[in-house]
Amino acid sequence: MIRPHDSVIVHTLARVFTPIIQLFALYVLIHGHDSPGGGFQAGTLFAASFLLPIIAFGIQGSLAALEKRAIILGGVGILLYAGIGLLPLLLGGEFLNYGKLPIPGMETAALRHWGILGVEIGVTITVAATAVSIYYSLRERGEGQ
Amino acid sequence: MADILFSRPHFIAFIILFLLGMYIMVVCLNLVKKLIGMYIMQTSIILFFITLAVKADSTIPIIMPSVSALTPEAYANPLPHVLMLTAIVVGVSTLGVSLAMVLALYRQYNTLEEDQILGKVK
Amino acid sequence: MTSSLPGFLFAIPFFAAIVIPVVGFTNQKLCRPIALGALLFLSIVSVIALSEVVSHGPLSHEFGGWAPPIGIEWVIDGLSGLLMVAISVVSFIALVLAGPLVEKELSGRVIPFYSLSLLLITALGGMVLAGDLFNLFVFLEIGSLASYVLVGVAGGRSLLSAFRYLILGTIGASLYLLGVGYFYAETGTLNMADMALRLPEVLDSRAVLTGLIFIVLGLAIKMGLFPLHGWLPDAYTYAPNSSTPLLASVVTKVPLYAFVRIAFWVFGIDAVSTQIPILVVLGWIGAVAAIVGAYLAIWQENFKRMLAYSSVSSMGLFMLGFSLGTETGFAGALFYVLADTLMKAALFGVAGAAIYQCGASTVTDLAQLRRNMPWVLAALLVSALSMVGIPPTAGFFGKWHLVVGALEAENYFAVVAILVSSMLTALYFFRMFQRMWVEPLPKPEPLVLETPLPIRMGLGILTFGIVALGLGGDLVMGLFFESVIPKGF
Amino acid sequence: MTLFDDYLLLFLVVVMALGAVFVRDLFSGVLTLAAYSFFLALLWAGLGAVDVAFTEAVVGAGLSTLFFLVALFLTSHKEKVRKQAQVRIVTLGSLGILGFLLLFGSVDLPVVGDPESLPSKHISSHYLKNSLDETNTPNVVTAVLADYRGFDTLGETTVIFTAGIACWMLLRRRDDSST
Repeated sequence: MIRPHDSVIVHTLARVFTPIIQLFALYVLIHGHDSPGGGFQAGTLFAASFLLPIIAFGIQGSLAALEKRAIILGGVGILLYAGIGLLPLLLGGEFLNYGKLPIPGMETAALRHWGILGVEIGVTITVAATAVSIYYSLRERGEGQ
Repeated sequence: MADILFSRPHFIAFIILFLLGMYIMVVCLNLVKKLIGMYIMQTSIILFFITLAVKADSTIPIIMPSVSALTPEAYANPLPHVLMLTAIVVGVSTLGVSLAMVLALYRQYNTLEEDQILGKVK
Repeated sequence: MTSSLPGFLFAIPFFAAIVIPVVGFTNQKLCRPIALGALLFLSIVSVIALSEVVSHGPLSHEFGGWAPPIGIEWVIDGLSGLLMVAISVVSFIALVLAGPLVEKELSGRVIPFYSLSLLLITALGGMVLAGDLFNLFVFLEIGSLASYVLVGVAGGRSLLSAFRYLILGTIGASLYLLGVGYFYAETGTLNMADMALRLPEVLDSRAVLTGLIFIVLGLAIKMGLFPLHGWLPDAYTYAPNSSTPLLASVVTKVPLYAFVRIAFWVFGIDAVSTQIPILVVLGWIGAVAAIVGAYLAIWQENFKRMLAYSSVSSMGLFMLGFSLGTETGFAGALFYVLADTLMKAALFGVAGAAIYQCGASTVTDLAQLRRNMPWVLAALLVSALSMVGIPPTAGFFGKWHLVVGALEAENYFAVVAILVSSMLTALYFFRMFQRMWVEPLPKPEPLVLETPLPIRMGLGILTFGIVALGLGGDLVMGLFFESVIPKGF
Repeated sequence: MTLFDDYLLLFLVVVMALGAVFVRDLFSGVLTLAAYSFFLALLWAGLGAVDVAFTEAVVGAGLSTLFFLVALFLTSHKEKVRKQAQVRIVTLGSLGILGFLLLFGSVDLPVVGDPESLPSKHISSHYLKNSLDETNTPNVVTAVLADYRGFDTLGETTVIFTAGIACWMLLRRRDDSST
């Protein structure tokens, strides 16, 4: 049985750490091109920043609204990824060929650079949302016992 | 053969972890223990792949734009790293699904031991 | 345009699978039309792709626009095109058939059911078309995760068998991945075509031998080959009736295909039959599996369990046929794979319909079918005759070519194994019919109505397919010899 | 990274794995497993696989441990004590054969750290030489992950999504939102 913790220390730390983790996750995502990191790591960190208040304060308020929508958000992330892939296919290129994305005024390498960022964002959304969704699924009904 | 093996500590560790994980998965009757074994087995394969990527006297595969003459020998092989990123994520997904099954089983049979569940089924 | 066909073969079921949960939350009724529409579309595109391949040769799609050894490619040639058609058509029918069963068994979980089924089909298509060993692993995992859950969703006993399936399946996938690692260490590539060029140089390396053994072991677990079939009977018996037609018809065939692809295309017939004689070993295992599976099926009281053991036996027959080392044997095994896909879908569909309509799960209970369900009974009759191998059904044609192939290879042990397993199969199906007609019906007779239209339609198409495949067997065989069978026998 | 560090970390990793397996209390086992993951992450950072190390630290040691802990919180964390686990000869025999095969195959594997070995030369050198020009991305792992082998990554993201749907199907209440 998982109950929200009523210690002041836990609550304060959770409040302080949540934005810091999110900031770090954003850094990891955007700097995936130059340093270790990328979509998966950033997504997991984002998931951690959502799970921390959920564990500390329990599921209430805006977090409860997330509960059933999380998996949809996961679908949206993967649709972003696959959509970036599908666009070149429909334009006569290959699936996931970012070099053929229809953005004018950019050379292939730059297009690929931005394509990578786009799919990493998709991965981040999916990983974060799905991790939260799995957590919700795992603790579901356990509370009623 | 023996001296070849002792020059490869990573490989010996890989074999130990792989067999240990598989042994626990097959023999242990506690469902969560089985999953601990599964985790160890999956990570041991990552160890195998990562040692394939090592090059002596090399650095991490991040190439600074300032580098002029690029020698591939100076950087670790990135391909196994990529494959193992995938394998880690696949591993955690499998773990999530299997824990969901364990929880569902626990709700119905109130135990984590495979033999007790089998006893309650019949 | 044609070279982008593989890309569409991926995109169609994939997008449908993702869209279903997103759309399903607003309107749950849309799930089934989206799923069926996507599968119908997929079937049409895969038929177009197959005809394109037959007339113009193999197609390759380079994902990301990177040429093969650098990037990932998907290849449609005769064999993968054919399998893709079989998977998409049979899974379409299986989902049509599953409709009323899902409503009854899994109400409230309709959205994830259709989404997971489509993810499973995407993954199966990916495994068939992938021209890259690691890409194949990724799709193997997607498909496995989806099928574990489709087995376990009924709860209770099915959950436990799904958990065991998961444990064994993960061992299988890990062994496969390890084998890929050994190949990569020896050749430096993951692309199948590239690897086929580089393997002959290192064929005597012990690492390649080990890698091949691991890959075969891993895939054998996934396909339920005899000594490693432990997960299969329980999984098929207790899985919900909505998912068994899909699971039993295609899920084990695709790892078999992956094995055939690696053995005959990446290694080459010469390598696997003489230099690393793994085909000889697998031939023996297949023969034993065919006989033992059929023998065990005789003793099963539960209808689905009997069919599960019959799947074990069929898998042995396929393995035996592929490892004969003759063109006819290969073609016969492949034909029997296609026939078995249809037959297993039909038989598990019948089992599902029987449980759905009158709760008949044992062989004896099936007697109730003869009261008011002529359609289901006809489907059962035809597919059972095909399993036994009575002309003019597809099963007869497949077994006939298997025997001819074995005779060509002068492998008389294989001939005996095929005949014995067929006789055992005849034994359990005729025993079933005898029970069905001899046992008195329970009185007062329960009111049993004919099954809903989607089930009847699905079973009808499958039955028609079994007979048509048998009658048109020569045509299909001609296609095989022309553009499917690997060169070099 | 000296060889000594490698030996030390490998030793610690194996000890942690043994500890995670043989501890009776499942909580302790799972926490030991998290430590095992962290040592693995250190090992991989030492071997030059920084991205894998990062992922192992957040996904392996973080997310997996969290899932394990949630599951244990909601179930029981005591493993039933048995006098003697039943070990069949077949199991031990097949594991022995497997171990023998691994050793047997390892002899012909390329030497660890050999820059001339095939996996280090054939296609991977193309990535190292060209990724900066072709994709503007200094981190070669990111370039390979999201572009050269981007399709694998799409598959991998799909694996996670599949797991999410799967858990939902297995555990959520049946009334979902059939609005």
